[in-house]
Amino acid sequence: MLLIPCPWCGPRDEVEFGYGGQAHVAHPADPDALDDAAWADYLFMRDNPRGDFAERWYHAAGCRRWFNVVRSTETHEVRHSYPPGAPPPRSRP
Amino acid sequence: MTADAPAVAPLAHRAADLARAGGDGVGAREVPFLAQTDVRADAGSSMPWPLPTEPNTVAAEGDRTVLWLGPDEWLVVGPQGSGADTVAQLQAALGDAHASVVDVSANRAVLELRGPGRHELLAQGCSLDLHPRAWGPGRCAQTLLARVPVILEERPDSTRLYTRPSFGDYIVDWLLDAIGGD
Amino acid sequence: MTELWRAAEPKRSYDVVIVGGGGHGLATAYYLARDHGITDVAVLEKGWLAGGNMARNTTIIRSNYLWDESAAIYEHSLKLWEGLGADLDFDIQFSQRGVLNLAHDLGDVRSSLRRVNANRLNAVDAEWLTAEEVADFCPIVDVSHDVRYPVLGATLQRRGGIARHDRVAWGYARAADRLGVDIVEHCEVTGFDVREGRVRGVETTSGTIAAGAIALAAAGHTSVLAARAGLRLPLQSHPLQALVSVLLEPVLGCVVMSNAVHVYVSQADKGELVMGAGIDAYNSYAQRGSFHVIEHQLAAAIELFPVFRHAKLLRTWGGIVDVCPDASPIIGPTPIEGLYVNCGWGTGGFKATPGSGHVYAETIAKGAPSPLAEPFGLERFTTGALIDEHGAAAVAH
Amino acid sequence: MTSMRLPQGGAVDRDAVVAFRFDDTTLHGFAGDSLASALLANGVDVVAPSPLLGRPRGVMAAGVEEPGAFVEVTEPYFDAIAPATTVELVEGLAARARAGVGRLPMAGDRAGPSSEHRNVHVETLVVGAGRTGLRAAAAASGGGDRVMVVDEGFALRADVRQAAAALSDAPDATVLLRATALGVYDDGYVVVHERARPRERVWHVRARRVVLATGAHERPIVFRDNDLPGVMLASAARAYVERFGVLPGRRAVVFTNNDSAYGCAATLRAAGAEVVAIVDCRPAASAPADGIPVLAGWTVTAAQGASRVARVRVTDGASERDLDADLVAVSGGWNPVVGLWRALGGGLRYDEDRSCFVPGPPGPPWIEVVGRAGGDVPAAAPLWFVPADDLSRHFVDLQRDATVADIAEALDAGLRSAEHVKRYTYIGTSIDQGRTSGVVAAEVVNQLLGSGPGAQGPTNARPPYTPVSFATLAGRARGRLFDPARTTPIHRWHVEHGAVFENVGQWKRPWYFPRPGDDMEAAVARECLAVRTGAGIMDASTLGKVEVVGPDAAEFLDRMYTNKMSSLAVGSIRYGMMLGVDGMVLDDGVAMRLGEDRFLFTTTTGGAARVLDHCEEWLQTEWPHLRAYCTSVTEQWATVAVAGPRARAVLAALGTDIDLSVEAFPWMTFREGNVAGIPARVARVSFSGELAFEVNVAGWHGLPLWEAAMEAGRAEGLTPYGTETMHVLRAEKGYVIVGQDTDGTVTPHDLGMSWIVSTKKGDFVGRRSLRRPDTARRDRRHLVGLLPDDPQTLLPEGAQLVAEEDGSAPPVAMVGHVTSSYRSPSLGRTFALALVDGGRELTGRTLYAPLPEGTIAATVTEPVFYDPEGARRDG
Repeated sequence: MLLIPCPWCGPRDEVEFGYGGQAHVAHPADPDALDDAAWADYLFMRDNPRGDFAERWYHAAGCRRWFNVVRSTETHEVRHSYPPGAPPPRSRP
Repeated sequence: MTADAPAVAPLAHRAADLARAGGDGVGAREVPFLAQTDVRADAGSSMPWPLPTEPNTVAAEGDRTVLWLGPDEWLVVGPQGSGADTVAQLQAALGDAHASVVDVSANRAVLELRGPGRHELLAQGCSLDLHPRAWGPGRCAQTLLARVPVILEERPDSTRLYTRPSFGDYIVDWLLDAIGGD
Repeated sequence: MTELWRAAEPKRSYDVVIVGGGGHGLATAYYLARDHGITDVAVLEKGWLAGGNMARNTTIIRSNYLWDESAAIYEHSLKLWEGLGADLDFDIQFSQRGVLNLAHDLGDVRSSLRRVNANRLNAVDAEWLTAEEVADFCPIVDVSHDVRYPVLGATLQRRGGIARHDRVAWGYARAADRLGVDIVEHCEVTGFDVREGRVRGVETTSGTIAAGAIALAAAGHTSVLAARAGLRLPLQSHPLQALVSVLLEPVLGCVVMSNAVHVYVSQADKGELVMGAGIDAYNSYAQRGSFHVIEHQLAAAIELFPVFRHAKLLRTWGGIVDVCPDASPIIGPTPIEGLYVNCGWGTGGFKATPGSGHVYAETIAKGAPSPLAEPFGLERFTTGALIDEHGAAAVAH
Repeated sequence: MTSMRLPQGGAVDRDAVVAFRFDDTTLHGFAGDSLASALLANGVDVVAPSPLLGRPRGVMAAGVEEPGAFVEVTEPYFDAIAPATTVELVEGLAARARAGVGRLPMAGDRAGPSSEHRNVHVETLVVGAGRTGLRAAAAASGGGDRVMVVDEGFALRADVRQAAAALSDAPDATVLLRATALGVYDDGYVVVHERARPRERVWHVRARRVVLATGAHERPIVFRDNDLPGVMLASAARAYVERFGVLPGRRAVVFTNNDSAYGCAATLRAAGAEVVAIVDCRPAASAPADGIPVLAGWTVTAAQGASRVARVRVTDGASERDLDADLVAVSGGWNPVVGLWRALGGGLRYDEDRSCFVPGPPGPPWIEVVGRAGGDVPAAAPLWFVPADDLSRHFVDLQRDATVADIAEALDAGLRSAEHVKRYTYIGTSIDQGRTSGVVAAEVVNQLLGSGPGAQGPTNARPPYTPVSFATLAGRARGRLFDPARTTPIHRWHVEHGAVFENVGQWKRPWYFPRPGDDMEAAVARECLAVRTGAGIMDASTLGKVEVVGPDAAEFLDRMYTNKMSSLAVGSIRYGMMLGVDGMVLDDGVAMRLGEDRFLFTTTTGGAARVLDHCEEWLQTEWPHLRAYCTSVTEQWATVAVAGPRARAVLAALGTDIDLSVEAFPWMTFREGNVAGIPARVARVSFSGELAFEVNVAGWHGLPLWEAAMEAGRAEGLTPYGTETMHVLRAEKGYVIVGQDTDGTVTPHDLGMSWIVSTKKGDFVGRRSLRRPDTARRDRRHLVGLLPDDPQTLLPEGAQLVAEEDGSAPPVAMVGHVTSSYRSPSLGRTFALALVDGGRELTGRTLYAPLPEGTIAATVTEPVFYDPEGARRDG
């Protein structure tokens, strides 16, 4: 049971959250400008690193806010938690 | 709700069960027909009541209690029949500000747990830290109880549990089983 | 007694280097050698042979998938399973005890019948059982109506079953070794030599190895490897947990799966109940998941099988599964000439082992997708011609 | 059987005699005994046969590491299989031998062990209530931490009782006995199993810091017939004397590679046993033997005897001697208990002096491993097994009857990894997960491969630390608490009136309302005709409802729906469809414009949560600048649909201040007013094609409204109908059900609903995906109607379709499948909806559904079967 730090509600059990996969994948401003390959890239291609990963979580059973977390996919250690729109923090807190 | 229109509280049919299950350091009963208003607005907006800005806390003034539900969301709880007045006051105060005021009085059933054992009881299905070090009057939280989304509101000598009426029977069954009164 | 496989030292160069010494990699090597005369092959395994998902899966074998493309490759695999013991001259303890997929609501029933009818027309054996027939076939399933998710019926594939995963890997390793394939354990691929859009070799913890073709068969680690070759793939790696009970006298003679309550279970010949559930939600390479998944799975198991209430949990563990957006695998060439991928099997990899290895070997040998592999190419993500097994509510395991 | 109970000593309560049954013999022990100590006290040597070879096995250990003495407990509770060493002796206990394999009772209590789960938060959790653990706990408690100490034993050791008592008096400090830490998980999450009776407890502990003071397990040295009853771990022999006042044997040989066993020898002698010799494999045995003969540099090569040790053969390599003895107390050194540490990737390193694996980096910073678990164990010589020509009775894992010879065979087979050897021999896979065999097996491998001690470590023990029943871990999530059944405010009326229910997601919905004598077909036919010819009433409260408020609410909905919502007039309603970003149909419903900046839209019953999350995701992560808020009002409103040509009359009879005339209240508009004295929002939407009013009232008014309607509608024959009738009626009109006629691979164009995909407005979710080559194909699967050639034959839903009647010999290409199929009382025949390749071009063509019971022919039609011109919607 991971402990996910909601920027607003604080650390809560994983089961309160929805998982949103890779963070910072913006919907293209002008989808029509993308060819099929580029559009497929937006739809399906996601980073899948072993190590630190900026990912989205949704506090579904709490404050219903989406937010971002930097978490190691190797150790599950959470390094940062920050609101959507904010850039991914560089260094460890 | 309008006074004259016939209404049935969501958990009225379980009142006897809940009464029977009392004792053992815990008692539970439904608090029916509370007026509940969901407010969405910027934290800075002008309001007829002080809105708690610290997450998961409650502000009370007169017979209105305001629960923090999110950085831009609150639940204003008042006595039966006060909903229309709450909506009117909020809309007046908010004026043209971008905000959302929605009457959700019937959207959640409310149970009140009393007795010293109530936090241990909840701890059987809720993963929040309900120890006095972390929890007490004036706090609220949206979380899960067993498999159901709930709002917990801690009051001086009771805990209020808000849940969707459709989950009411499950929550009551769960409470009765946990209390051992079933 | 002769050894199962030689402990080979890697040569400097091979016709084909297979990255990943799991079931798929070993099967690929075997069929390259047996069917295509390509024996100058190395299988590179970073740890001990078949120590990844091959050692961690619940060994369920079936081919009753909905879509034609899936049914075709899994049925091809099942046919190979049926002859595999003799083919490898090695007892893989393959037991065709039947696989039940339970339906718990009207939507389940609809999609189950749709799948059964599709299977029959694809020459895949499939039957629809009523709740009563389910009780006859598997008496310990609770088919009473007063439960939260009553059993309304089930699909049955009698040819489905289980096999002994370790022996499958060892059987392929032994047979490939006999045909001249080098099986190299404790040799990790750390990089790829890619020049002018063509892959020419791999960097490993045992030095550089040149290769005419390089075939990835690394399951959950595929993304990490592909990235080292500068290749992006539509994959996400998740924990998939499984568990076994203590040894028990026989109670369950078939495989039972339930999507609605997320359980699949069989009883191994030794006596332990072998169970799996859905994947954990988050990305991970940690080979461990969260315990609430196990608790929910056991609760669900007892709802289906009240007799399991006294069964005791012995061991839980996690593997790393690589999942595609459409829950179907990717098999075929890549934009990098000479580099092939076989990945994205998600939770369904074990049952596909022979079929996957067979079509992958053909694809590598011909340098072009085999007919059965063709629909599973990377292009489908661009055209939109996905093979959406979970969208169509087929069982993903 | 002679009593081996000592006249005094031990921590048992000699005033509390406990009667128990073992294999149908009634025996007696004391409170404080384990079943194992009680059996030993009663002179029971053989507890159970071995699993594969049927060899006699006795008690070898005193704790969870016991590899041989397995029992099934039948009274006063049921336990399928457990080592006798972990079973607390309680009055009325009944147990029988098990050969390492459990048996599940087919009859008996349905419930099984009942357990409750509890969440608890502490700053410090200590696993192990030994001296080290309690010291760490006291320090943490003194520092103000909330502290929990858990220990698997049922009694504290005498020397720590005071410390434990003192701790228990501290604020927020708990010491739990019979409490096993099953596993340590990420972020300080520890699952603890407390064997409380009658109701077991599973603690979900969230700790900031975890201290593992789990001690060490003694391991044996392997020699010929080392599984004979009477061969016992030295520490266990000592424990039986000191903790239980039981003498495990009268003539003992102590066999050791380390000093710790000397204490055992002294204890045995003090208790009155003759210690024949201490056989110490180390040439220069150092420890004081206190007059006990020490054979330094000697080893035990074999135990001899039928069902119990009678003689022990020893050798110094040159000569051999046989010693009369009934007990071999053996110590092969100590293994720190590190399973919980390893589960989170904790590292191990080999300690040359102690000949064992001790915890070392890496590992999570919040876990400390202390005391013997941390590696503070006696030095030991690296002797794992006593060499012999025949190793086939040198038992490494008693639970698998696996020997050194089996390991040698695995290596002969070319296997070199301890993991492969484990999988070849099954060593370490049984109930103790290799507590006595894991390290020995690994070192036997190292020795036989000549790779040196510690070259390969033991295979991983996995959680749980000790086996626990499924029911215990399921906790309360059983029966009706397994998963919530959601019900509407009107549910109880449906129950009282005999509704048959359908599960829709978590919801219980009335499927149909049979009258006495009705089967489903009759009930549905009656309900359908009622709606088509009179009036029907349905509980539509389960539909998801979301209120969207803000200046940009219209713009937001334009981006979420395929069609335009911003052009909707206040007071009007529009059907809408949402797509996933992949262009596939996600959900559908209607949107009402309540005000310039206020909408309410509905979702499918199963889609409510998914759609709201979908909206919040786009709003919060993609368009935070849009000024719109979404609020779920699904259960604020109970929705009662009154449908049929007489619906207007029913509403009038109910009493309302709303003008119901077509002119004042046109189709796809809504009005607010009172219905039956209840404030209501009434919508003129229809999912049946008939005149219909959806009356929305606050949830708590739902039941009164429904009952009033049934009363007022009696004259009109108002008939309650369920989801099946609703499905038939909508299918007659060709209205799709998302999730039944779609499956996540279907676009609006496939459904023949291109009209709902706006080409004039800007971008919306999923639009670009519709242009992908495969998604834009003209010959994709289209929704069509099907009329079976025999109007009484019902096509099964899920039937696959082929083009040629004789083309049904598999494998054969399928051209589509049936998504919905019903008998229509209005049409007097059967009909179906299907998805068919290029189906819109095939109108009039005959397709075939090959089924086990025969092939059904059907003709492709337009997917609208009833009132295509929509003449009936105004009544």
